[in-house]
Amino acid sequence: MKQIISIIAIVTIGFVLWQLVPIAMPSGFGAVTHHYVADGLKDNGGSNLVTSIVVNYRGFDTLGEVTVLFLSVSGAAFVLRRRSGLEVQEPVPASEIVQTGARMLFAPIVVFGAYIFVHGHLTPGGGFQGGAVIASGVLLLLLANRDRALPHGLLSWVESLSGFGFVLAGLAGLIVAGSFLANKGVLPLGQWNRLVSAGVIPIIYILIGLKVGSELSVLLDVMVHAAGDEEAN
Amino acid sequence: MNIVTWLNLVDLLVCLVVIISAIGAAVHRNLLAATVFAGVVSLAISFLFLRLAAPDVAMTEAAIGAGLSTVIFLIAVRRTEEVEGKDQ
Amino acid sequence: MVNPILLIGVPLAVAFLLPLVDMLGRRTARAVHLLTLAFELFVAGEWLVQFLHGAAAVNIITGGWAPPIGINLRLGPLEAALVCLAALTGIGSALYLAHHEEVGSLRGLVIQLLLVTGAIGLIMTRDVFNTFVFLEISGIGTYSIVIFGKERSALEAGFKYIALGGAASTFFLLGVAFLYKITGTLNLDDMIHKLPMAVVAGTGTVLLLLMVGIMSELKLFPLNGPAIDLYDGVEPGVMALIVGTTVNALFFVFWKISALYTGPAWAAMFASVGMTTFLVCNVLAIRQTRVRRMLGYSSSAQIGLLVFLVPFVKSGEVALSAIALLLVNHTFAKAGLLWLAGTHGGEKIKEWKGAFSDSLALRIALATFVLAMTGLPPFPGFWGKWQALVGLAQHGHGWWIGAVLVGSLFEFVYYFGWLKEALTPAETVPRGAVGSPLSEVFGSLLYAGLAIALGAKVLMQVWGGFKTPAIFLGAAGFVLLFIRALPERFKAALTLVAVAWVAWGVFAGARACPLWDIRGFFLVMVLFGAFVISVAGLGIPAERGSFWGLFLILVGSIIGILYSSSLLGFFAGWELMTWSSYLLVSQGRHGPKAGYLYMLFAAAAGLLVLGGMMVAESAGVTTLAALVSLSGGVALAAWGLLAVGFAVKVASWGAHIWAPGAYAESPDLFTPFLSGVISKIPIFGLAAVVARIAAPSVATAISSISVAHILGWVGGLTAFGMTLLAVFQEDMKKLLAYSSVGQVGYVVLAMALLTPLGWTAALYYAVNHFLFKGLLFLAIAGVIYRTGVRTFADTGGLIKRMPLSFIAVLIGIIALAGVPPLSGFAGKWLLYEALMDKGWLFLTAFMMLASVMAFLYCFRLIHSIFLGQLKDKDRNVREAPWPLLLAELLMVIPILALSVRPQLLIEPLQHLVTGVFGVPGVRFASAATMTTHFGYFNAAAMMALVVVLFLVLLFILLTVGPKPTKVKQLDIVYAAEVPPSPEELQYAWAFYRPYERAFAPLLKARVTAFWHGVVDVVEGVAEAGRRFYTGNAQTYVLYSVLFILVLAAFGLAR
Amino acid sequence: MPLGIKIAWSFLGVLVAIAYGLVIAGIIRKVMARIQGRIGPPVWQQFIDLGKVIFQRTATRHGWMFYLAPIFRAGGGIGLYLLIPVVIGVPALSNFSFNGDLLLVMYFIFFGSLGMALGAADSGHPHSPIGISRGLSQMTAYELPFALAMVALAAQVHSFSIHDIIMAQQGGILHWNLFANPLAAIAAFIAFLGMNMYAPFNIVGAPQEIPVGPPTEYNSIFLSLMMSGRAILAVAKIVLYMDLFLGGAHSILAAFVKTIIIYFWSVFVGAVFPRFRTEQAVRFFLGWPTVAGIAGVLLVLIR
Amino acid sequence: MMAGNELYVATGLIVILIGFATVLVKRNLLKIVIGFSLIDSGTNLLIVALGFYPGRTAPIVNNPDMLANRASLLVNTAKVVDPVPQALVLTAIVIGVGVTALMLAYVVRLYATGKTLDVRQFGRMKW
Repeated sequence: MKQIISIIAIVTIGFVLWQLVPIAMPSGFGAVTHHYVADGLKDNGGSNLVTSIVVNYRGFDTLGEVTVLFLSVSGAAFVLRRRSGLEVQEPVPASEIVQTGARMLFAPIVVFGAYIFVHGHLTPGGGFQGGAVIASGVLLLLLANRDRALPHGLLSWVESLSGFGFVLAGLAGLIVAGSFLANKGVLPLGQWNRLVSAGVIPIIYILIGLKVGSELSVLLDVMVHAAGDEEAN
Repeated sequence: MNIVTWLNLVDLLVCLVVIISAIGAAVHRNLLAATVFAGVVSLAISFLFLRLAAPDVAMTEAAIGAGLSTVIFLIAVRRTEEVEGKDQ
Repeated sequence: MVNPILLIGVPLAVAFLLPLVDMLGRRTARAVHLLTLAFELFVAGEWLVQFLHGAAAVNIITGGWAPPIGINLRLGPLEAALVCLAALTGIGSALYLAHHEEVGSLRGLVIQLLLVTGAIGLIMTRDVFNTFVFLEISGIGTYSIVIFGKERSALEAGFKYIALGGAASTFFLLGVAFLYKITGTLNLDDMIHKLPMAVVAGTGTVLLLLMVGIMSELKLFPLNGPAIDLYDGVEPGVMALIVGTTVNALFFVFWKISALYTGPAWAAMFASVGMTTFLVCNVLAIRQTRVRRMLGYSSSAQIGLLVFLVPFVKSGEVALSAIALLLVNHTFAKAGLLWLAGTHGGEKIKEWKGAFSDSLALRIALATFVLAMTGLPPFPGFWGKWQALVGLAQHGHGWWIGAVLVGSLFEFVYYFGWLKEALTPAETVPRGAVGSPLSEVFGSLLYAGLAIALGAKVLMQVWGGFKTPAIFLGAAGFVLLFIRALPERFKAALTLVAVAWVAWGVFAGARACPLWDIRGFFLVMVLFGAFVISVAGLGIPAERGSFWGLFLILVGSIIGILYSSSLLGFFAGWELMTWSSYLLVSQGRHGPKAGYLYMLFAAAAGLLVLGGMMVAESAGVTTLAALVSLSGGVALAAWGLLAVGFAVKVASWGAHIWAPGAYAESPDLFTPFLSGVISKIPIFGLAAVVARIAAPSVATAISSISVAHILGWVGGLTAFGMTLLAVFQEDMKKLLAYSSVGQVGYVVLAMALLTPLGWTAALYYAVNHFLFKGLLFLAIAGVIYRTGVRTFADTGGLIKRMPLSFIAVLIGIIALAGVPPLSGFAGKWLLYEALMDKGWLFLTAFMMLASVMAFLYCFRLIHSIFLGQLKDKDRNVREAPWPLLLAELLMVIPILALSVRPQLLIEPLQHLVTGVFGVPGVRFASAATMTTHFGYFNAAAMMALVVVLFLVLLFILLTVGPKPTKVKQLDIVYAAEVPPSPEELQYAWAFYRPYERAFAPLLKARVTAFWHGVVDVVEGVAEAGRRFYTGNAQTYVLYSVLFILVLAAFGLAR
Repeated sequence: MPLGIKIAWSFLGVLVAIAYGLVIAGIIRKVMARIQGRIGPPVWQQFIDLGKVIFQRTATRHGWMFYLAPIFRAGGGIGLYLLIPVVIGVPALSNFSFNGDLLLVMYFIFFGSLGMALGAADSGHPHSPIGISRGLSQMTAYELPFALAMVALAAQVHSFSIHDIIMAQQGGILHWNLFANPLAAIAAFIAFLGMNMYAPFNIVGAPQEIPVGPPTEYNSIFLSLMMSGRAILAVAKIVLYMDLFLGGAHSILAAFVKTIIIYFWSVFVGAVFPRFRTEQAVRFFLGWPTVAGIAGVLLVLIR
Repeated sequence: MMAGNELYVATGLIVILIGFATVLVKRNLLKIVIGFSLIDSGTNLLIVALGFYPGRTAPIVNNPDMLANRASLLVNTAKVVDPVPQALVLTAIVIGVGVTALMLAYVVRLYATGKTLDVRQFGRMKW
């Protein structure tokens, strides 16, 4: 009965939402968007406009987003903490090939992830994507070596300091340019399409990458080990 | 038929893949399979993101939506049940 | 000033660093956490002070870009206040949770801090998508922290909450994205500006999605299922944190975003959804047996009320401060209650018996929060509700006011039901704060203190400063509440001094205020009554330490009523009187149960009075004096509501069922005041409030009938019905209770005459009743104090042991019966003359019957206690303590004076009545003979006649015939048998059995059955209604979808 | 008229009224006996009884409240008598009636009963309170028709003054309230039966079952005062009825005739009907007599 | 041929609806989470499609002259798609994975306490 109502409700709401399709049709840019597109390069010196928006114009969102990730990882760890009645998973030893392969692949993967977020202001990709790539390296390690813990101390330091660094970068903007997370006026914007350009954007994006990478790694670790491995504290 | 039309056809096809996989994810009783279907949805969508001139989003969706998310799902499935109960 | 961005930046940085800080030790981490919150409080508080001194709100830009290019935040007075609240609650909860190992862990600390930060972000941000981000922070923070609680319950509740939250954030995100598409901006202010010009087909749907997203976060009906589970399942300290941070912030988000919603359709939607939530949740809360679940429903209801008010505030009809006060009030009280609930640990309401009986501060805090939650003064919610209702009234939203009042009544039902349990002494060792460290209860005490301080501040704006008698006595009482070490008799002496001091001040300044206007008249009665009670308190120690403090507060509140010239001041005093007397009633042995019933009816009376005042406000009337300007339907409605309200408060027939319990079970020391003084305040209300409105007439099928006449019959029925019931009581206090209510019925009847003579009769009768009923209750208090029993079957023959008490009762009942030569007859005489003068013939005869019936219980009272056979167990009973006798003497003297010279009272009344009607009530044919149109009466001559007859006959008795020998107690004519023991000889039980049989048809408890029926219906509705919350996560998500569809069906999706 | 002379006249009036009351009580006993086929006591038997109790050799008492019953009983009767004008136009026989109106009189009727109840209850004898319980119950019951009748009369005359009521009845027998408002009169006269506690409403004293109800423990001078009080109370009530319904009296002779008529009304009823139990009495008075009283008031309202 | 982005918008909507259907109809906790994941994906697709302009390129400036030349910058506004929805979705994806992870953690815990994934077994708190 409830399921029938549900289906009917979903179909009905489908019709309601269908009204929105015309709104979704292409229309001109608004003034704000126009500014982003027209002046994004001038403002921030990075060629990737999305990055400009994510890190500078709407950098505050991104700070929040990093917080969300931090919070949800903390939350998941909290939910899956010790004494939560979960069975400890028996470690299934991975095969020698996987273990060796994992160890060999880990470093290149991390380097690749770092590459992605270092170039975030120039090319597609950035902190999130790079962070995710790093996390996939960690996943590989986890798959290979379930019984051996990750370098928690290191992860913890990276996790904390990168987030703190993000806030510090914001505060630097506040102190130097009078506005939290400001870019213009804090560091020189540099030349177009250079690695070292776009002011603080690459720095922040690197921090984001580290933050996301470490967070996702911890998340994977938490999910895999759950009760077997207590939250850092 | 020019290239644009072809690409449009591909888009249509991918969209169909998205929808079918989504239905698969919704109905398949094997939770591992359903998870994989969900991953396919994400992957196909990340392709669509590319077509929507959103490489950044595409990368993110591929890495996080299709990759990481799926992995977490798989871990969760492994830690619980792999098959949906009969009356569920 | 500190840059407000740091309000978010600093806690974020600290949260990120906390895992590193924790390596230095958990204590350090906790300290850093607390320091951060203190920093927030300091910064926001500093800004708040600036804003209150008129500083403009500040805009904070981020990324170096002014809005709408960049994201901006705003800190204004509202924001600063909310941030302060969030920080304060954060501190309170942090201290509380520090005692709960797990949530006090590192992760717990991080999540707590981020919850506060998320809320601050929600409060300050002016960007729609940024709002979404902070919504997610708050949401995830909540999802994470709620896991702390009872394992499975918290898990279940948390999952449901995530599920609904997931749906909600999808709706919200879709709404934001489409709004961006429509307006081309994400900045809220920009969007508000651009949206009206950019409306396209489907905009309504987009707005609807956004709104449903917010509404389900706000836990409005029907989307509040998971939230209520959360309250139930999650550690209450955590919920307190969420209430103080997220809930407030979400409401503020709603407030900000609602600027996008223009037009009457949306306003109607907000109002309807809010009010539905308020009503439904309050009704459903009634049937809850679990404390925190009940609190959950209450929270939903309160937020519903706030949401309801938003469109009216937007339209300028209701003052913004109304919402602010209500929100602050809710935060204080709800967070405080949750902390207390956690400290106490009782999950079921039943487990709260004797709660915190070892901690005065916590008990005061609990009472404060319950009073604040139910919108009683002086707490902020009261003023907020008043402002809200005034705004609604002035713009013709009468039905909405009615709905608010009905919903509020339900609040009283469940909150005071809970308080009743808490006030009931526990049979076993009570649970409570045994050894709870100060830091755990710090938050509750802080919030209780803030609620009191804030409330008192507003009250003093309304009533005046410490120099006014009302505030002075209230403050003195409040101080006295906390003094535990002093003996009760000493506290009584302090009370005596305080009352005497105020009385001296009042009467010394009497030249300034005409004492013999209606206020002065009641003022004398109140102060005299309070004085007598304090004297009696020197003899009988109060049983509870809070007696005298509450008593002073009560007296202060009554004086506040009398002094008030505005409707608000009057009503504030009225409600203060309600709760302080309620708490005093609850101090009796079975007081909490009786007090609960008392409170319910008093609350209903208060809401009726409030409704009547709102009708007056709707006509622009704000002072008592301006009530005369009312006319037509407004006058009828105001008159009716106020009169019914006052009639309920005097326990008129139909609403009388609260009275016997409240009178009988209240502390013996308090009952004289309850019966003597408090029952007169509604009479003051009739005189000073209702009577100012020209009594309108109601057209009926036959002829139009004055509403005053109806009120007169209510009074008459009360007088008759209560007298009849009093006759059959087996409990001396219950007998006097029914008698009291009946006697006040006469007063109501006489007031309703609205003639000079009628008022003379009413006020004379009121004073007389105050004197003799106070006297009787005092004397009975002495008897109970000495014998320890209250039922007639357990006493008898006490005249031999307590002759002075006997004389007091004798004088009391003769005055009560209205038999010449004592003062009571003048009251009866005036009443009948007035009734006949008005032409209410049937009522005259009816009242004559009722008066004669009073003889039955009068005799019963004195006989069963003092006459007949002295019981063996009472052979060593001593006379009542001398202070009590002194108090009785203080009452006896005026009675005797009035018996000889009723003019002592009548003459001032002549002035008073002339002041009101322009003509005096009676005339004096000679110095001693009163005349009316109908008759005449010379009290002095009559007294002389009686005294002479008495002396002559006594002389005959003593001189004629043989000298009588005194015989022993059992030496009676007993058919030549040896009489059995005194216990068997005393004819005291079921004294009027034949009479009872004769009146059997009238005595069926119809009224009680009626109220039981009402209760059954309400509980039935609540019981059926709460099935709506099936407990299934999917159902709740389905509700959110259906909610959109329903609203779309109402045409909002355009 | 100087107060001293007035007091003297009143004192004389009281003595006469007591004697008259005792005589008619004797008459009623005689008549009742004859109706029941007995010879019955002599008419002056009441005087013999009174003398007997006064000169009893021993007297006993209980507590000090015990004294109150006779005083209140006699005081109530005398006071009531003193507040009612016996013969209009003769100041000496209008007593102290200018100090209070009908309302005062109505309340003074209770004065004696209540006082006696208080004193009697002090004796500790269970029969006293039982009798009081019955008496008070009955008192409230007849009060309703009585009050209705009084209200009707007062409304009719627009005064509670007994003088005004008498004056309004002058000018012929049809102006008597007995005929001017027969419904109120019916109510009042039925109430009268209960008020005097004559048969069939005499369960209070309840001869045969309980020795003598409230006065059970009394003897000697106590009892004699009570008997006197009872006698004058009866007379006072009859005089009141005469004033209210039979147009008062302009001479002592008229007063004598009219009071005898009223008295025999109650004797006649008492001889015909069996005694009511308390609850029956209560129900009875709240039934048709009340309806009659209401109708009497309506009659006034319609006029 | 459709010239706009209806296809993507429609696909996004349908995925959202399928996700909702899963959440409402399926009783398996994991399936419900999968449903939410589908809703997220659909929403993201929908939002990116909102900012799509057929025929335009990704919002990346690939001509250095633009810095100097205001006019060509303005031309650029007609060449690239709207970057804002992309930025929003970037954020939304990360938030989505966070929420999903938390939900899964809940599911794992619920399973540990109840040894079942049937959502009906977790409705003991009600009314």
